[in-house]
Amino acid sequence: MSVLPEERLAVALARLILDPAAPPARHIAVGAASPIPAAACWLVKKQGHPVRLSLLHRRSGNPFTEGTRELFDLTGQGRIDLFFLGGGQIDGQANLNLVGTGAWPGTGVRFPGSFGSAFMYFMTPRTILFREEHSPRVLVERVDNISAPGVSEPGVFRRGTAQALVTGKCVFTFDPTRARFTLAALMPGETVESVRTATGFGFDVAEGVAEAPDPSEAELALLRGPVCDEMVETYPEFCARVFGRKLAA
Amino acid sequence: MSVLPEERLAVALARLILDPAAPPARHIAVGAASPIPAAACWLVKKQGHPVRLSLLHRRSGNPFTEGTRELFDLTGQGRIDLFFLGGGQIDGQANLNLVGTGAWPGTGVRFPGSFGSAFMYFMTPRTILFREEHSPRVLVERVDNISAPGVSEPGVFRRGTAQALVTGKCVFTFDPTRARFTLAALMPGETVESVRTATGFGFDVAEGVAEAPDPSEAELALLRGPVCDEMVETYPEFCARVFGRKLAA
Amino acid sequence: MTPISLEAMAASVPDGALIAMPPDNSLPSVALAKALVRRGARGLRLLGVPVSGFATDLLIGAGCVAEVETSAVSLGEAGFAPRFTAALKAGTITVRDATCPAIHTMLQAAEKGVPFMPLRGVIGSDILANRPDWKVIDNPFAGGGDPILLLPAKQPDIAAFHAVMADSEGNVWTGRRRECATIAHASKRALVTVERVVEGNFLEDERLAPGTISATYVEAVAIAERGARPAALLDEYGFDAAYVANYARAAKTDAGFAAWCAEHVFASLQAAAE
Amino acid sequence: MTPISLEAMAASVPDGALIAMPPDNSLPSVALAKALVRRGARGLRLLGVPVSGFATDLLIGAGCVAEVETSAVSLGEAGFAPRFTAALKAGTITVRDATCPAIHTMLQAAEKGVPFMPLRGVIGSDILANRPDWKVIDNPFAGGGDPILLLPAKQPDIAAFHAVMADSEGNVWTGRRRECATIAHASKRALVTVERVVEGNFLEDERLAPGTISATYVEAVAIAERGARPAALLDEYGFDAAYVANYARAAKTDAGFAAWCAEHVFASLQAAAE
Repeated sequence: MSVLPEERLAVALARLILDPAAPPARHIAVGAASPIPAAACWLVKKQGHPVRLSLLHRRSGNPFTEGTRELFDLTGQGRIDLFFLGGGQIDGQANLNLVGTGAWPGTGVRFPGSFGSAFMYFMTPRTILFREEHSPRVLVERVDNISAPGVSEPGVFRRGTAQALVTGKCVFTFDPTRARFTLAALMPGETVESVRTATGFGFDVAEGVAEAPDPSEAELALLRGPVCDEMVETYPEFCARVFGRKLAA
Repeated sequence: MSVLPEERLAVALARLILDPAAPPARHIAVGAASPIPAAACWLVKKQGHPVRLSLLHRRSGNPFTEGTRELFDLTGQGRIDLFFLGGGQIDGQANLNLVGTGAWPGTGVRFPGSFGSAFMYFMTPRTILFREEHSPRVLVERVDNISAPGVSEPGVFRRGTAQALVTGKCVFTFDPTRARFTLAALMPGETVESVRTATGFGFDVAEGVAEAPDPSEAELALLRGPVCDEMVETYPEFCARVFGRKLAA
Repeated sequence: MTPISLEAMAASVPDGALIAMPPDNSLPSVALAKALVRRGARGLRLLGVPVSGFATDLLIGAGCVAEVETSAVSLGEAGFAPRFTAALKAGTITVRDATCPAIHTMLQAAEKGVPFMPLRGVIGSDILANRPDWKVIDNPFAGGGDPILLLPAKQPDIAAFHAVMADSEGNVWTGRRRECATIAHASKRALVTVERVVEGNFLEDERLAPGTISATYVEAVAIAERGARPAALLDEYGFDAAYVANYARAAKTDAGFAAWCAEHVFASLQAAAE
Repeated sequence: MTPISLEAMAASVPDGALIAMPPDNSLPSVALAKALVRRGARGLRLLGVPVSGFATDLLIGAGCVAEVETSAVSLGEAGFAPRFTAALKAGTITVRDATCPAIHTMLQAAEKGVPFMPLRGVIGSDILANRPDWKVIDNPFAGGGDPILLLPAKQPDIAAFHAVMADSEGNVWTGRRRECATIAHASKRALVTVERVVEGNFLEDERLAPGTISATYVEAVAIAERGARPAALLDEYGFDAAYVANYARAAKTDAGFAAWCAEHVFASLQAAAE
């Protein structure tokens, strides 16, 4: 059975969510326009793990009744265990740039903006960074502008930072004490060297780094069935493209 | 036609609300257990003045949808122009004690507590103090405990303070720059001397102080008719006692 | 969502817990307060949001309470709260006086996960003089000479209130009494009694969602019909003034209070056990 | 309450006003934005609560905007906001970047009438480095060495959003989108477009009250059917992705944007006038 890259990424994310070495993920929030992280979360839930999902921008069943403020309050209270962030640029210290390249506020290429990243990255015990494009343009030595810093000075209140960075080419884990990524697993067809060429920042390589295990039959069956069922209303285009599912008219 | 003291007090309060020398009262909030101030506000409204009334604890038509917090937020925003406060003790500098006599927190006679007075008294441009009982026990030289101060040090943010103090015996106006009350009008049967005897604090006497004018026929007709109509659900006992009105079962 | 029994809910409240409770005009769970009296809770610290009423007086009278933080304790039209007043006089409880918006503010700070929030007013009040945990700073946004009060965040151990209904997902509907939502958000655990449990998911219904508190915040639900009584419950039932007046008369004395409890707190359990 | 016309509402917005607007997932009044384009508004300062979408891009493209304060400007699935991006490049607008909870916090400070409120996080971000109006202090409740951000209160001149309905008293119903209530509370004036006006008083109805914004905060109501379009309106109508995608394609160029406006902003008025 052929496995699509999106499915492989969703499975890689799901395995990181379930990493037993990380603090528990009882409540995960997923932002808008994040179908692959959303699929990963639904996969974890459909595997039977007790997890609460707050899917922002879901039209029906939006979990909030205080408007968009509630996500941030909920996170401030310490009730959100895991969040996903991306970035127009991500650097080797896990700094995120969602603002733009060039001088502030993005006089080169302007990205949409920082959203809640400058808060969520501090206040969530675990953040999984996710960016499909893996290129020296995105993964840079040093971001032009910091929307949200990967590490903070001692004394600055911070509950967590990046657990890992997942791209179309690999999985990096992040060590905040050293402010440095480690290449932990490769996507099919990639090598340490191909990743190094595509990455603007320096990183360590885990001992015995290898290809991430393929998604299992069970994982794929869940993704293509019950996970897709849950996602098709919110992400019709994604479900059509990846799972070949059409939303009933 | 005989006029009940409660009617006289409501009319006195209504006239203070309409005092053209005071800042405009476009939005008035009235607390729980305040039937006479509530009657005064309804009288002003039924006289055709454009005023918005927020009657706390009114069961139907409670104006708030953020719970009890909204009154204080509304006041913080500067949207409440006038509020009523009382006190177990009120002193000559318009300090209010709603906590109790004796040592903190009221080891002599304990009153219910300060409610929102320590905020409302500062943040409302006008406060009308109201206490039916006029005795040296209530109107004291110096309150035992200050729930809310009548005047503040320069620099302390404050939008207003007491406009007047209305009791069963008289109307005092308050001058915050001198932190002193002036006897402005007498209830029937009272004299400057009878007020002085009943008052624990020193006060000035307005030139030509006299009895407050009787309620007019029009004022009484409004009180006993449309004002009572509005109040009977919230204050059934008061309306029965003062206006002889019974709530339909 | 499976409701638990009222007695199980009361049993889950440890002695010494800091419990936030709305007053008589804002959906108190009098049913849970009575169950706490029955279980013989001790050392509770009660937070009135922002004032305290019938349930607080009852818990104090039954000896369940070590401390009350509130902006007032009152039975409304029925007058002063007799057991509160007696306990304060006897020195058997500690009273920490506040002012209404300060309590809302301390809970909102906890709701937002910030260590403090400012509030205007209060300066010059003896409330402030008796609150060493409150601080006045010079407003950093003014040019200087603008003192302003900062209040610390307060996170209750338990939020306790009575909702109209719960749904299959454990969401509860409190309608416009949204201070209950703030209490739930700010507290570690929310314990909610309800009139009834209904099928479905309030969050999927645009008409019900605005008055709903998400199950995220709700640890347990127990069914307690007329569980706010004598307090009113929105348009479900009104305030029972006669019940409170009767209590106020009885609770003037220790003996009268004990007799009232025997009839109104313990008898119902006895009846259920028989 | 007598509704005013959409054009009269737009006329009441002075050039240079600071207007708070919710984004595409939270009841924007796209109808009012189009009316502001028609009236030729200039120098507007837009506040995205907490981000900005279609209406902001439209107003920028039409030259109505001097400044945008927001946490992001995006057309969602349809990609980057083309007129925002072009104006930023051309230097015709000032952009003040924030982060979502900071905007909520600045409005909540105005809602409570306090000069500032704290927020965790943000320290070390270049957002902070570019906000001289934001301040970091040492948390007075910690023992020292706990820096925390303070944000100033922000009071918009105008809150603009689209509600489902208004009632006879001028109350408006926005359901669960309660950030609209915060915007209304924080702003000097709220201008609200609605699908319809219905008889009665929502505040008297316990089912409607929780999603209602009181007329106290609402200066004017105008009827604008499908006034949020292309944004969704709760369960009334869905997001019109094709409309936004079409806009995003057209607005890539000045000429394309002008043609789009001629058809979608000005034609309706012309049709009405004929």
